[in-house]
Amino acid sequence: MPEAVLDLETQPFDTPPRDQAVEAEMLNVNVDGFEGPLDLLLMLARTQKVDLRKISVLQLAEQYLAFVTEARALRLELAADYLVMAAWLTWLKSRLLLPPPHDDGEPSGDELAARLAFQLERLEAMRRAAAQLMARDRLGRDFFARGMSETVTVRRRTEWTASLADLLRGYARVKTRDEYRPLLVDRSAIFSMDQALERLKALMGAAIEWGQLASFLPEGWTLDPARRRSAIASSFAAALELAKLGQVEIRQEESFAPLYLRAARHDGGGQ
Amino acid sequence: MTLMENAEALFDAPPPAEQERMVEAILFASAEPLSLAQLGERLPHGSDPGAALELLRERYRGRGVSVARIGPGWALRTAPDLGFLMRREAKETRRLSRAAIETLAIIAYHQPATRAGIEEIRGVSLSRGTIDILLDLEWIQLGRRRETPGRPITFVTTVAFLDHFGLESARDLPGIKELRDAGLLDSTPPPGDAEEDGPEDQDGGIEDMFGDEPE
Amino acid sequence: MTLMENAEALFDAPPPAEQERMVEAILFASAEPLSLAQLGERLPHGSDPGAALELLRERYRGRGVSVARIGPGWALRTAPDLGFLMRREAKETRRLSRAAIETLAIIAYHQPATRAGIEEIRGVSLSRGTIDILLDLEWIQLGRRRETPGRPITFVTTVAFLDHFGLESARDLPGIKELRDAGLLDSTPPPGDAEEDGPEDQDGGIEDMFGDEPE
Repeated sequence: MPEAVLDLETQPFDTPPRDQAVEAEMLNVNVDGFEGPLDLLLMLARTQKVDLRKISVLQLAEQYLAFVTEARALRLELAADYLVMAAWLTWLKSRLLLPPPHDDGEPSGDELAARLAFQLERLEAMRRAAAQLMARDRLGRDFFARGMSETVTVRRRTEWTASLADLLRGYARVKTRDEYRPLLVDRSAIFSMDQALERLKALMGAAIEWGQLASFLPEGWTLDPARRRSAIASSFAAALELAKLGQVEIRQEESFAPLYLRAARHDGGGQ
Repeated sequence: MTLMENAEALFDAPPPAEQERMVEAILFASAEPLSLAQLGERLPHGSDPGAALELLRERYRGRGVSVARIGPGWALRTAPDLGFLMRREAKETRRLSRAAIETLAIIAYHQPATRAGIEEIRGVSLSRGTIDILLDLEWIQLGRRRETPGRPITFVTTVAFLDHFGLESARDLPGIKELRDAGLLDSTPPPGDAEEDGPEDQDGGIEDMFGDEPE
Repeated sequence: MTLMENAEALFDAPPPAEQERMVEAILFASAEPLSLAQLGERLPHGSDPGAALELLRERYRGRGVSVARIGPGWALRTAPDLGFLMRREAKETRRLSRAAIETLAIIAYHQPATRAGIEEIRGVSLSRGTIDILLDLEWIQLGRRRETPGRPITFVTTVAFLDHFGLESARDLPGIKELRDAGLLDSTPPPGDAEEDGPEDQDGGIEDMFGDEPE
């Protein structure tokens, strides 16, 4: 980071700018040091040595365009937003130079220039405010809270804490866990044939009425689509197996209709 | 107040000097600032925490430790002019990036501030982690969503922020009045001649921003 | 003592009242009791820590806080007779476990949430202690039973939860996209991932399960 150029904590905005030749050189060297076109514009504006409110936006536009031209001549990579700003300033310049068109409903060149000057002034103001804020006496550096953490240990109580950042990160972690997962067969989403057999056998003892296959799925396996699919597949296979053993009856009205199961009746009532 | 409560108050409330001692001990033992309401809860029934606190503030005036107002609360803090003696207590503070410092200032002066608002002022997009760092320091927290399209979330500063920077309230931010008067906390340039000082009352947003008085 | 040191001492030592303030601030900020020698090291050259401490002890006599001798050192302590006021301060602060934070986050975003729902999202079963801690903290409470088979109980967050996390309402919690934008999520979504928007999940099953969206 080109601290010398950017460190506003040591350079209030009404400080006269350094030698312009030095600054011009810095501009050449430090394209990457600027935090975007607005930052660069603010730097250029300071070279005008006037109150930001009295700045010549036309001159500023020219300074900026000259900078961009020079940077390109030096084959420096300029990020797209610098070029967008250049295009906008070229347009602004033309609007400032040409006589105002008939009322076309768009803001005039002067209004746009005032808007830009305002943005620069506001950014500068915020930087000064930030510097003033950081220069204040600060807790733990200039003034202190009590050093010892407790006075009386009459009744110890554990207080659990968590910050909002912890909470948000916790949620983010849970919701994106899948994104990180390496490509592995996810065993936790597979309901095995053995599990299904065991479960169905246990349930079928009491299943006197017809019940949909889906209603026999275990809790926790019905909502997540992957788990549900696995549970249905293994339960279906298990049902076939049990039917073969004569323990359950399976009914389906037509192709792709829901499957119904019930315990096999040995009085011959099955189909 | 019933007769019963009245009587209780009469018999139970300790004399003012004793209440002052109690407030002193409670503030001394607490790491975080405590509001008058919190002090009241801990004092015996019928006490007047406001009056006790006033006595205590008077007593600590000019001492090595003083009673500081922090947002809605009060806490004991060492006098800033003695900071040089405490160097060995000073914790290594994380050096904040310029982006984080500016973002913090923008949130503090423009709160409640949206991400888009911060980006507009800085003219660059907010990099990953900047907000994260400030949340982690507990200097900012989520505010109300702004009732504009998309209901963007907003950020506001916390009591810990006030405590860290020794501020009584967000109204006491350095230079905030001048910035407001100059229209620099508005989202658009002052109407008409930019050199004219904006009228006092045009900053509805700011009033809104600091709507809640401490206490 | 050389002539040089002597002269320095004459010019530099602050007046006794100032030395007293300094001792007060140093003892207040120190994490452990300090001996006279340690106080002497921290005070400006030529100070008399013994005399300053004596003045301070005198000043704090009978106050809510007093200067106590602890082994070879000195420390500020709340007056023993006020211990009854301090009970709440005798606490130990510990960070919540990751499981508890994740569970709390899921309840906050998906409330009312059932135990099975939480387990499904976290992909692990919920230990009893986790819910107990959150209930104990009064950050969650029991909600309505869900009208599904088994009528499982649900959990919702409380006002104390909002207070602790500085939230206006649970609706103000940022969505996944906002978290990502704020840099709280390090990963970028895999290409074609449709799930971009926050608490609302694309997965119909999840929506069903949790019924009411936080919106």
